[in-house]
Amino acid sequence: MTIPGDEMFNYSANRELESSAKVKALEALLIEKGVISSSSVDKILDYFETKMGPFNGAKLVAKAWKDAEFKSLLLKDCNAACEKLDMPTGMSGAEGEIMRVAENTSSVHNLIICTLCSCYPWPTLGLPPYWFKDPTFRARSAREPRVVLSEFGLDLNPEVEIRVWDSSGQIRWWVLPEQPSGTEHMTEEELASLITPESMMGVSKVVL
Amino acid sequence: MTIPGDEMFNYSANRELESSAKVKALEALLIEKGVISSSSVDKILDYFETKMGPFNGAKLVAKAWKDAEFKSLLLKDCNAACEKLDMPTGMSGAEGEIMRVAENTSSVHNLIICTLCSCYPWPTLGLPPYWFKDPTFRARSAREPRVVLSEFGLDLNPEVEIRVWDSSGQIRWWVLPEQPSGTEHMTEEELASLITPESMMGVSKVVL
Amino acid sequence: MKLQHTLGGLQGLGPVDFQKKVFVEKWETRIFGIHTAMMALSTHLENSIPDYSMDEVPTTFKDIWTWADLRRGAESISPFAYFQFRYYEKWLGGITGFFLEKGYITQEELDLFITKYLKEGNMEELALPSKQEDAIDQQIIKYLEEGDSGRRETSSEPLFSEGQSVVVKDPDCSDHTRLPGYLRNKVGTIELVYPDSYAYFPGPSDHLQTPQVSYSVKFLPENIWGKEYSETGSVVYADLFECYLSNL
Amino acid sequence: MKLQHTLGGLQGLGPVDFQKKVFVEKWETRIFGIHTAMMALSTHLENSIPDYSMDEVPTTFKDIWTWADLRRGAESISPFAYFQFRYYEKWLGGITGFFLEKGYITQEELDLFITKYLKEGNMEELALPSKQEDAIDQQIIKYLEEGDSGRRETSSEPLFSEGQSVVVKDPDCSDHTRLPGYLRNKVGTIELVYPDSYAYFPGPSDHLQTPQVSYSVKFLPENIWGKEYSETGSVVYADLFECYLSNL
Repeated sequence: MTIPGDEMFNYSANRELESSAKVKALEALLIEKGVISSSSVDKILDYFETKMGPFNGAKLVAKAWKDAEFKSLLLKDCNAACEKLDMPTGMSGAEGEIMRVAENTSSVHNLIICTLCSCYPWPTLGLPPYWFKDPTFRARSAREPRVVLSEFGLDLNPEVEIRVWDSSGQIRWWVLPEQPSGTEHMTEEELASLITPESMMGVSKVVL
Repeated sequence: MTIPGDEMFNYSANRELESSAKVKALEALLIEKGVISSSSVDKILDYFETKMGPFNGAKLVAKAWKDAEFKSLLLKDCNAACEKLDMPTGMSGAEGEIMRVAENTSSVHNLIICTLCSCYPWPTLGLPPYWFKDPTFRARSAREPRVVLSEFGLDLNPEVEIRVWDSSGQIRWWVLPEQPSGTEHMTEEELASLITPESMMGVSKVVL
Repeated sequence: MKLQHTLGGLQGLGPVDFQKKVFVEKWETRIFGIHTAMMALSTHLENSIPDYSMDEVPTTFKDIWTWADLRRGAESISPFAYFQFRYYEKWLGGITGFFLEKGYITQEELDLFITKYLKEGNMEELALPSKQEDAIDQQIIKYLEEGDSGRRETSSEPLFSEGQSVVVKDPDCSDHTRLPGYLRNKVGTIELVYPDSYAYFPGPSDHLQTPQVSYSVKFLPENIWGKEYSETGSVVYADLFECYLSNL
Repeated sequence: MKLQHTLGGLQGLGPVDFQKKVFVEKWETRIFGIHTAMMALSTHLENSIPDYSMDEVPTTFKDIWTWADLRRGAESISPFAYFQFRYYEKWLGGITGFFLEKGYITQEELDLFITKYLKEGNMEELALPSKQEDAIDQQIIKYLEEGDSGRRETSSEPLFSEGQSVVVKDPDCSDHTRLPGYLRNKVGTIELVYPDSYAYFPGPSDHLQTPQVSYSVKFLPENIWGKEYSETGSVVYADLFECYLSNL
């Protein structure tokens, strides 16, 4: 028996085609009716491709690793820290109005989840990947974070405390990962290139 | 957008055909392997068509309406009451080992549900109809029985207390419905013909 | 908690499908029959109250099969997929899985037969293999007629008495449970202490194979759903094994 | 309780699908864009902290649209069907439903376009109508850059203080909530009283449009899942509005 849940990312071509036609019809009608402009959607997509994405978070993390004073500020007031660096306009914009950062250490590992939906810090991390939106992830990570992390390939030492942050309110949380050893000599740009969105939500570590 | 839930009783012909072939293959293999006999399934289906069905419950209810002493016994010990009447062998058999009856009156209406699965008193009522197995019925009847009954077409007076019996343990519950007025002159056979499985589970009344 | 164990009270649902048929497709009757035959041929019946001589029944079925086993199989699907299957589709999935897992049949054999039947079409007309074994059918009818009562002689004094308030426990998730999820942690009143003790079938249902006192427990809607609960004039009764209850 | 509001802790699930893509189909980008445009054009922004002049934006959109409205639409499907849809399919359903319900578009128009596009095939290549309105796009970018902060000046003293134990309330089911179901009735400790007050968007989310104190609340797994809980060495923090908390 085929379990429909297994098809999550493999629906029938027909189903995708219908959604495709439906969303195109909707967008066309909204343009014709003057609800949105013909370039509105493209402008929005471009904004997240070029201005707001995980490259911003990576830049902040790399800076924090190199600069202890900046790191304190980032942990104390993420939005203020963003203003200190040469970041794009809008770091306190949509879905980043109030951001907070949880710091991973050798004894504490932070995991950000949103069991109600998919709250995500857009300015620093861009848009949420599918795993974060997966109902199974949302259900299981609240109750058995260690098992879930291990399925993600992250086996934490049993002594490490896991702190799960459920983004149920107005704060958008993300993680300051640990700097991997052997990277002390790297430049901020080099460090930033190692940093994945997954490491900034706590489902993986930054590795060299 | 088609909601798959809406297709509950209207799956694609292909899906039904596959289930059909699969169950036939399974039965054939079980016969060949000597797990069951080639007539086992037919014998079981015949048993529920001819010996155990809602006609048994209807007979007990009709008798109880005509005979107050029998009614007391039925309410006190349903299995003992079954022995008193000329019923088929097996009234305390599978899924009827311990049965209890809840009596509807002008001030109390009983509704039998099974939120965990579909426990049902086989000897007196036969096999459960689909509505009883419907997850929506099971979920809603526990919390808003009055609304659910009203959707079934049964609008109860607000003064009538609804008692919901969740068949979570070893007792198989069913309902002694109220005798409709105007039927006092009828014979037991005539009365029995009015009595539906739905009335003996409490989602409808017996009507003339 | 599994969603399948805590359906009661779930909100945001649509109307009930008031389908009165027992089976909506012909094939469903067959899987019901197969399940019932398995119940009747389960080895645990040797120890049941009716005088079953399971050793003498000429079946190759040598396992325990009860409602609990059916539920374990049918409810093992992720709840996110569970509701995409009709009632007897889940039975078909669970039962087929059991026979494959236990080695009674192989996937190859099954696929061969399925392909053959699909090719021949008009499935209802196709004959099943003929291998009559009257003694199997006799045991099946005997089981239907004599059942498998869970009632046992009282072996212990009831911990709770009628009229007493109790709190429902919240035990760990299991393959199959007889404790409806919506009653966990809720306060009810003992309406009736059932005479004798009851056991549930052996197998994957909490620890219910131990005979124990069981109770009819009465719950007020406001104690289940909270004060905001809008539907008045109703009350819920559930039959609960003693192991599920504790003192208030 | 809606299942969609109480996913946390549900058991009997399979493995997580570790799909790292943000969109798995091209069409999903478009519905994301439409939703975000609606957020940026919502009439309630007139009263937001950034200086939006919604009256001057030449859009025909004259409604409130926030996350809460999206969730109401997407979560209004029966939970038994909900999980048969991929994330953005639910957005597509909810948003289309909104525009139909409010009369911005009709079913006939929609069907006409869908049929036309399906007939022409190769959807990605087909051009959209050209009707450029720069002032709309400017407002959208302004919204993305300036956002819609829920932070307000503190107007009341916090009811709870750091280190204090609190019990989470169990309010009635609503179209959309910011209270995760698995925390209802559970005991936690105030970890942090956030400075200032917070409001949630206007619309169908409990009564969160009233600015109020909010807290980071710490929960021990044994206080959420019970003593039998097997995974040790973890703790859950949730950001909860004051209206969801009460004294122990």
